[in-house]
Amino acid sequence: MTTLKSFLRGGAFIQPIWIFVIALFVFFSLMSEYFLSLGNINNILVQTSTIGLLALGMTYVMINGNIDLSVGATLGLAASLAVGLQPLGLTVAVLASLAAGIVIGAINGLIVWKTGVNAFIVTLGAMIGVRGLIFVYTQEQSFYASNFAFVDFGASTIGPFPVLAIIFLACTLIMHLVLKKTGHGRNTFAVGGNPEAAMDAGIRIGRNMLINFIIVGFFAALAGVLLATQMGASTPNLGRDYELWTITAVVLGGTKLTGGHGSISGTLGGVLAIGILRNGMNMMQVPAFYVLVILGAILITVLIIDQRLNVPTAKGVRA
Amino acid sequence: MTAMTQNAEARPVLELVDITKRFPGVVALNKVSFDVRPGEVHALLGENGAGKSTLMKVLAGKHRPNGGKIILEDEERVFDTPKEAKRSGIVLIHQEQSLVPEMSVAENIFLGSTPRKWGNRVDWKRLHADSTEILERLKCDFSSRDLVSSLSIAKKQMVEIARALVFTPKIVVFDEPTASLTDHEKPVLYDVIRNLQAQGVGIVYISHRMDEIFQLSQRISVLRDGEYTGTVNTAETDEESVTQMMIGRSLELDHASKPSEFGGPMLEVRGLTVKGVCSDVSFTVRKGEIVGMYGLVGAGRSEVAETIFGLRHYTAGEIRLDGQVVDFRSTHDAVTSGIALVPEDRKDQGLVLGMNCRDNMTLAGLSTVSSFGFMKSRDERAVYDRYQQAMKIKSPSWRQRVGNLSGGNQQKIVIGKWLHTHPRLLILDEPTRGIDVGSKAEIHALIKELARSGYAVLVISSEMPEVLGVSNRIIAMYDGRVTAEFDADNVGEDQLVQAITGMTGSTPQAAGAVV
Amino acid sequence: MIYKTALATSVMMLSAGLVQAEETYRIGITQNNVGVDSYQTTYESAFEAAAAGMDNVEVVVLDAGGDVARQIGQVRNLVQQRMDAIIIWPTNGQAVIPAIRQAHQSGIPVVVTNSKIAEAGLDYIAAFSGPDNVQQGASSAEMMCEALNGEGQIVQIAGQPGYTTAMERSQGFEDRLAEACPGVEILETQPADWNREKAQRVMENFLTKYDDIDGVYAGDDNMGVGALNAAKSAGRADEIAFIGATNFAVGYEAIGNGEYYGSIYQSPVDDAEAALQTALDILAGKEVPKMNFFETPKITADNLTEFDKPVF
Amino acid sequence: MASAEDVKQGFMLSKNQRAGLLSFLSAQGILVFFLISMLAFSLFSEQFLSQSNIMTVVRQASIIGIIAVGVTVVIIGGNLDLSVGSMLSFSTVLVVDLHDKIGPTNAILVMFAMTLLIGAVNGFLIGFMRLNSLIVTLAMLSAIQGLVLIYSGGQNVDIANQGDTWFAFFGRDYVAGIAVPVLLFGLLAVIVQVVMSFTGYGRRIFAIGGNPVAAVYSGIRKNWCVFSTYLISAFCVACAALVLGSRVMGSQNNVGQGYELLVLAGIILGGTSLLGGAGSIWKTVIGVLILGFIQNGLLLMGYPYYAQWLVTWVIIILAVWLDLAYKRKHLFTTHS
Repeated sequence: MTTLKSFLRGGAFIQPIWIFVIALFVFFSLMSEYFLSLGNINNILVQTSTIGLLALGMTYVMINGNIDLSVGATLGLAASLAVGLQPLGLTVAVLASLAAGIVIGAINGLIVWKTGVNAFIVTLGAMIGVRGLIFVYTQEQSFYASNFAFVDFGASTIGPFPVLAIIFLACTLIMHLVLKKTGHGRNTFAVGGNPEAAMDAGIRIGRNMLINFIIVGFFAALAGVLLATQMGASTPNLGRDYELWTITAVVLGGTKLTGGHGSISGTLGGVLAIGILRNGMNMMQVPAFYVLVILGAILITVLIIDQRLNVPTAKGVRA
Repeated sequence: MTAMTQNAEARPVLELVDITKRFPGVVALNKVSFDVRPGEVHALLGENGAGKSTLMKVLAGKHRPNGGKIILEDEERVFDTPKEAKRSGIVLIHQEQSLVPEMSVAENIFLGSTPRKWGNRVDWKRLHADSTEILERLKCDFSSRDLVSSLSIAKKQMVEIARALVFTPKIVVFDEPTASLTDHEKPVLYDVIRNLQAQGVGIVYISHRMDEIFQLSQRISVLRDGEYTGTVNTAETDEESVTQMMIGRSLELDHASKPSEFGGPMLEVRGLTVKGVCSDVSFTVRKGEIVGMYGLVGAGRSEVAETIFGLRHYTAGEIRLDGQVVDFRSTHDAVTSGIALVPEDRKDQGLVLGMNCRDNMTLAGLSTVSSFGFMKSRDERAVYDRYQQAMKIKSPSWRQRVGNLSGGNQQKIVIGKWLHTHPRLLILDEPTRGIDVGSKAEIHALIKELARSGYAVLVISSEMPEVLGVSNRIIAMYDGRVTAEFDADNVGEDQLVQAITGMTGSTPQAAGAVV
Repeated sequence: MIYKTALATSVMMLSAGLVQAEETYRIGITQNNVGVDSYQTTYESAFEAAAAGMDNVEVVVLDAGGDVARQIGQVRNLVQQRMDAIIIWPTNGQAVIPAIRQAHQSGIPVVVTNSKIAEAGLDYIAAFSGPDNVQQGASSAEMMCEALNGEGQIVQIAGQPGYTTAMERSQGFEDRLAEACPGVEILETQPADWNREKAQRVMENFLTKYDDIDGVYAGDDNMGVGALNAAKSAGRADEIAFIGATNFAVGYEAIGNGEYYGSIYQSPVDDAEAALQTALDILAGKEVPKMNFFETPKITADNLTEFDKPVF
Repeated sequence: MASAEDVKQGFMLSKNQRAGLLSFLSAQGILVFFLISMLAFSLFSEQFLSQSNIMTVVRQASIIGIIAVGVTVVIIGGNLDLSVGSMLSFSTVLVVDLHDKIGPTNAILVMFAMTLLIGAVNGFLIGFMRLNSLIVTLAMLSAIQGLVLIYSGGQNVDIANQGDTWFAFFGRDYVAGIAVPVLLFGLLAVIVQVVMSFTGYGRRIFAIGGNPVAAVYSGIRKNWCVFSTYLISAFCVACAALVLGSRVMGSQNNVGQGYELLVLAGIILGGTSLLGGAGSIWKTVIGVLILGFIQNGLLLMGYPYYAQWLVTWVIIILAVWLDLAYKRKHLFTTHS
């Protein structure tokens, strides 16, 4: 029992969420004949790439002890710009939308850093406000990309693998390495784990948080651009509620809301778990209404399991 | 004690001249001067709030002074950040744990100055090699790859010290380094300090513990209310005169006598076992008696108290309160049955820092100051006034946020909170940790006074003078077990040390207690 | 409950597998946002009922929950499951085009239902089946003109911004009104996202802002009834003509009571059956026109009895 | 570097003469802001300050306000409740659907019971299981929305004879010239404010929000107290559902979607800290009203409805920032 617990708990070589991902994978493979195929796996990867990219940045911000609720709105703005600015040329449009993401990330980060206002509040404001910016820019309209090259990119493949999935996995790998291996990544843990100590050690915690907000803004914009290439269009409401699913995925992946703890590999597991669940339940024709209930129930269950596994570290006091 | 007198006349490596620091509405430091010679331990004393920590924060670059000079090796310096101070050789070892729990020992040691390779990548090989080298110098028995969250408090303290050695330090400031160490662990720290001394490092040592100061330091400087009151050579002074410098009056030492009339047993613990925490713990506290529980941090003392207080499940054994078997499911049950616990950690467990004095004071006994659920504010005020006067709590008003009070006054609020519930059993866990000598004596006197008036009192402490000074009987704990029980007035220090370090064959009673 | 559903589904799929031997058509549909209003829900059940009534059809019914990205994913999933035909109720008339194009390229015919997609996508669909929303807007404009005798000030409560149906109805209404009834002026237009409560709030604001409102055009009856509620509480319902679209049961009753001037009768059952039939016709190799509009007549107190009360 | 310090010193609000005014502004800052913005809008639109307009805005704000009263209690206790939007959908659909089936009285009773049951699930998971409230209520947001849809089968629900049911009282009637929703909002706000300020229960909630560990070590039954805050929150949602259902006499399944954010925005704007242990109901009332009047004022001035979102962005951050800046006596943080 204890060995099982420590096996499940120990991030030594496998995280609990991956056990869940594997279990889901096996379950759906048995339940649906269409589930286990290269095409479907590619589908899952492409479909999860949007939330996945958001979750990469979100993981950094959450390890920092912050949160970003504005990712969905930023994604929507980037998508609108990427399509709406295409008359100026594809490169301009894409660069401008990535820049918009970076700017919004920087604004959030600067406000959090300089004013000391809680990131939840800052980004809640941005979530509402950036959506307003989208409506101001688009005048409530959907935009359509006349250039099919844009769309073809979204649908293109390298070998048997869709480009979008490859981009997502490559970004995941890079973000994993940055978090594990670089000074910035390690400082991110230090800032979230003990900001006071990090500050004393000369780590510029404000700058560290700013960079991470810029990162999450960039990835939100990238996700927006890539989503736009899948649609060849953008809608002003794009990305609504995505922040909720992103946070859910990151938490499923074992990142703590209190900061100082988390990993990209766990986040990848969390994102895939949600993606596989959605895809598998589609395949099994579970009615959409039940999907919502099941997703909610699973999230709570994982939370309970996680807590049970971690009880010993909480000193066992009924506080 | 090792004579470093050859350095006594050496030029100071560091001089602070006329340092002034103002915070909005307060002058925290007023023209304070202070110097440290190489190879010297210079103790810095003062009551809480006297400005010691502020002075050290100015030195370490955390605060910028409003006036005065910092001269390091004959050169005037301005430190804008702690990192700059550190790079110049000034290191502050914090009172609070300033480690990042989810990172390895090595990463914590090199926090903010991790060796890098190209591309901002961490050079793990060098990081661990350098860390291991430092840990070896400190004779640490843990690996640089261990997670800090898995270490004991004492080991964490060693990591903090290891961090000081990353840059060849010229000045090391120890701020209450032994507050969370037990008597057993202190000698290791003392060795480290003497080692640093031998290398010519200047040490600033802040502590409330006179014994340590007289054991370690060559000179003593005293601050009072942000003012510098003087420096003396340790060899030429004694505790009483230093105390007088600190509080500006002679201290009413704790001459109150211990209680001597006991009633029947109030608390009887028999064979108490909590999985992974303690096993087969048995002891009794009688009415009117003060029982000291002595042991190392981690010996399970606080955990026993928490179990009695309904904070933990126990797997075997029995707790009787005034003869009745009790098994509390919550602290609420414990409180209504007449148990009070003054917890170990004042700020985290004892007080709601954002609340005012009065509200904290009545928090455990809200039902006594309300009718039909509504608070009777006049009664609340009366409760506050009563204990404020009885315990001489220094606070401008009941509206003052508790977080703004000094440690001693905070602790009195916590004690007042429990007295107000009129408990039958009062448990105090480290009641004087981090409290200045003046308040400490007052609290000791108060404890005795309470016992005399009939309370059964259990005092948990890792300070030997405290358990010897206040208790009638002493229960020694080691590794989750009671190893011995002593009459406090007839026990040798060596016996106590043996009992809490698990050395066998200490006393006949001990042999009997260990099953 | 969940377990049962899973079991039932697998049993269903198993039996479907057996029937597949005798030329079954497998048709996948991805809907816009079932559950957001009754029309879509009724559509879904009507669609399922219609399919269940035919023994050579097996359907996979999906719901995009209003999210464009999820709908695109669902189209891909349907392509992945090698459907014989895909029916899509677009969450957005433009954003779904690439997904439709992909289905088209993999040789699966796509039928767009209820809400049109943009010009650029028409090449990739086999057919559209649904109401003519521009025509509906125009009809509403004619009713408004009639109700106000060509003179007055009105407000418009539109559907969800960016949604094709909302835009087409608005456009049809505004164009026809300007043409047929220059004496009627639109004071202001605000969206209420097909939401009755929101429409009620929007109308309350209109009522405080404008002392003189003669008519309200709402993008559907759900919103129209919300506006009616607001006007009733303000005691101004009598002086205002309410005209909606997509006749709901509450709207039908309100017309009966004389509180509501008129609406457009649009049956989700017709809508669903037409879509399925169009898909089947295509699969059967019949010649099908690109645009298949089903009848959506005006409904007012005069011809109320000719229509059944909507079930939603 | 020295000059940077001087700049910071310049922002220090330490002058005695200014202190009195500033401490007033800090304590009542949000009220002052409220009055100023009212004044500003009234300059641009003559209808803004008309009695009927004010009544309309307050009535519209009352649904969000009623929920915000409950959520404020949860937040003071140191937790969050994001599930109120879905819960509102659930309760409204339930009461409207049951109205014709089992009569208004029974419908209301069942609806309150079911809503409190959901609140109890939240409270159990967060109070007794001690799970993180943000994630639990996020999961419940999704799960409850699913439950609504399963319950109604995705159909809108309606009350058939809107004219002759006393159920109309809650959303449509007036007592002494004041709309019932507004009265209900006011009544709940006053009662909860009194409970929070003057009872032992309120004191316990503040203590738990301020320092949960110390509260437990003081013998407070934290589990039960946290549990109870979610019942209060659910009760308020049920009251809001009563108003909403009665007002519309029908309901869509997603009627409460997004309410959780508006509620949070109002609470934050009012100045209740998300960290717990501080805050008040009347601040929340002001915060909610500000949001309502800004929306209304901007619309009256002819701006599109999304203009309010941009304004909300700015004022939420400004409000919290200035409050913080006052407390730490510096406009900006000093760390790098």
